[in-house]
Amino acid sequence: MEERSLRLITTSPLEALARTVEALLVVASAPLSLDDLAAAADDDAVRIEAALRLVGERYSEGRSGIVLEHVAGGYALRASREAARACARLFERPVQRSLSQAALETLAIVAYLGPCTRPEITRIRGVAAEATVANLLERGLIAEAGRDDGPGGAIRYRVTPLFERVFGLGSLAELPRLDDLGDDIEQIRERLHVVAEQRGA
Amino acid sequence: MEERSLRLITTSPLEALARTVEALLVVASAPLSLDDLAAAADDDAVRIEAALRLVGERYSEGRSGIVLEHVAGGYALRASREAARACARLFERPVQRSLSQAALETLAIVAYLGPCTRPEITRIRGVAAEATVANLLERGLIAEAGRDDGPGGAIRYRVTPLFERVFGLGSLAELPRLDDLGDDIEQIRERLHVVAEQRGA
Amino acid sequence: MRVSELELDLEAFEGPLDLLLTLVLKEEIDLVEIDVAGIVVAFIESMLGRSGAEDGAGDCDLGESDLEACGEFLVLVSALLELKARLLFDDEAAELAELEPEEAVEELARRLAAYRRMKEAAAWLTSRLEQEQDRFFRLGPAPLRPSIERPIDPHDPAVLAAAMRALATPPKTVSLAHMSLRYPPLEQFVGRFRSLLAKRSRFDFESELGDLSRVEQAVAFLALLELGRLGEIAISQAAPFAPIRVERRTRERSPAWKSARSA
Repeated sequence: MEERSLRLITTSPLEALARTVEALLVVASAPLSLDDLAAAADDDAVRIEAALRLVGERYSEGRSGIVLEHVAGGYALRASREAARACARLFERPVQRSLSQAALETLAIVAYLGPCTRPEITRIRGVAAEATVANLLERGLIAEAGRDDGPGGAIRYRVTPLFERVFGLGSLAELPRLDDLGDDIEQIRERLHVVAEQRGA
Repeated sequence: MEERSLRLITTSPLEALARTVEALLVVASAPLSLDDLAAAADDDAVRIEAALRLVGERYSEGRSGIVLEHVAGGYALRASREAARACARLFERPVQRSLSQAALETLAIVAYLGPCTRPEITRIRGVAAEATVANLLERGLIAEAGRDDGPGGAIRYRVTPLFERVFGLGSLAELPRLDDLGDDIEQIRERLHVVAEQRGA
Repeated sequence: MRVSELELDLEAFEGPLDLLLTLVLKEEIDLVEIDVAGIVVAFIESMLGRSGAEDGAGDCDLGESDLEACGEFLVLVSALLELKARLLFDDEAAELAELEPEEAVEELARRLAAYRRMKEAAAWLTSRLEQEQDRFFRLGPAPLRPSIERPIDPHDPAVLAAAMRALATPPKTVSLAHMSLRYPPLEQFVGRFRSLLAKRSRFDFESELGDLSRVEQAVAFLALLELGRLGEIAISQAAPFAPIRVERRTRERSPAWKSARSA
């Protein structure tokens, strides 16, 4: 029960250090090494290790829903195994099974115009495309397809087989026709750019 | 030391629920609402609230490096203020001080009037809003919320849960009432009227 | 001194400040032609002149009444500047032009109020941000979170086609983006179209584009809008994507306001 008595001495510097380590771990989005923790807490590694032992006792399976884990890259907090099912429900919950307007427009551009870069998507939609492209990549609806004009060019994106499944398409040739917008893809592309510039500021 | 005795009764259902809530909060990427928590924990909201009170006692300023906060319409864990200096050495602040006056005014407009379009923002501020909106999008403080009047219209924007979180707002209702702002407005109006009347309309 | 009686001698207007404001609000004088900096200079000169006359010295200590005058002047001149900035937006000018002077005053006051409130809200956000500087939280996903697989509902491919058509639809109103434009000068095209219209009463916009780059085309289009705003041309289009017809409009532009007093 050593850690219990330590908890009572709230003025103990080690206890304060343990709280600092907890705080650092809850903010981190990747495991933190001993060096990271020592540098941030402005304390030496030996004391950090002692503080980590305190934290590890407090945040352990069965005692807490938050568990300290020592992994390859260092230390990180995770959910307890006891709560695994609840966590699975949290993430499996269909947050958004449908696609946002931003996602649909971006997908349409990539599907119809063929592999294109983020700057081009940005230009046509008139709004920064980082978040939308990242989201579609994460959901597996688009994938990287080389770079524009050799090395150093912007990454190009294409739609994936998952995209075809979601939209019930045997192939991209089955996309609804856009004859009203132009004779071929290049003409449509040109027109989108013109309209985008009109939309301007 | 009530919380200590509770910790020892590890079989207490409420205590187990509190651990589940802790686990959910430590893996979540955004604040979780009471409903989110109830759905994931597969329990009812009243018991979740009771469990949250337990968690809140345990994770509070001065007691722990991890603090439970009610923010952006939900619950989330953050680092204790006491550990802010250590955190600042390792992590970037969620939003650096560097938000420009233009960015803050645009945020205010979107927070109060959103979802609203870039032309609407431009209209109120009297200055082109393109760069500012792009910057706020990139920082994740605003997000797209469809297009005005359906397809072809201007993109609409709303503030994000991150905005509420960065500004420490439980909800947008915590923003000051617009009626309470700008008390010199009547003065301007009166003067304009006086000027117009002096020369006869 | 009374600010409203401040005598102005500007290029486009001569007379007291309150008359200028009235005329501006009644849309009888184009604010775009008014040199607001000139008004400020006139005010400062008059203040300096007064303080010099009163105590015989060149220093300019402000008395209480002068301070009040300064305050009033600031309110009025900022209202003017605000209005002028807003008039650069075509649609707003059109809206204001339809209003009665009393309504215009009310509209201006309303807009100023809306902006003022947002400024205050921004100030509130600033102080809030200041207070919250020591609240740190995780921005990315949790390091050891369960891997996720988010299912997506089936979608009709028709929505993709609809999205493309919407993106190919020109916007309804085009804002005059010349404020932040870094392209070939608008004046170049304004001049070109003016000389064209001196020879012909109408032309099709497309036929004048020739081999211009897209950016130049956009600027040419803005020049067209500028001429439209100035009332020199009428622009028409039979249908979306039909040729844009440009016609010379004969209109007696009111001569620059020189003798306001006699009016």
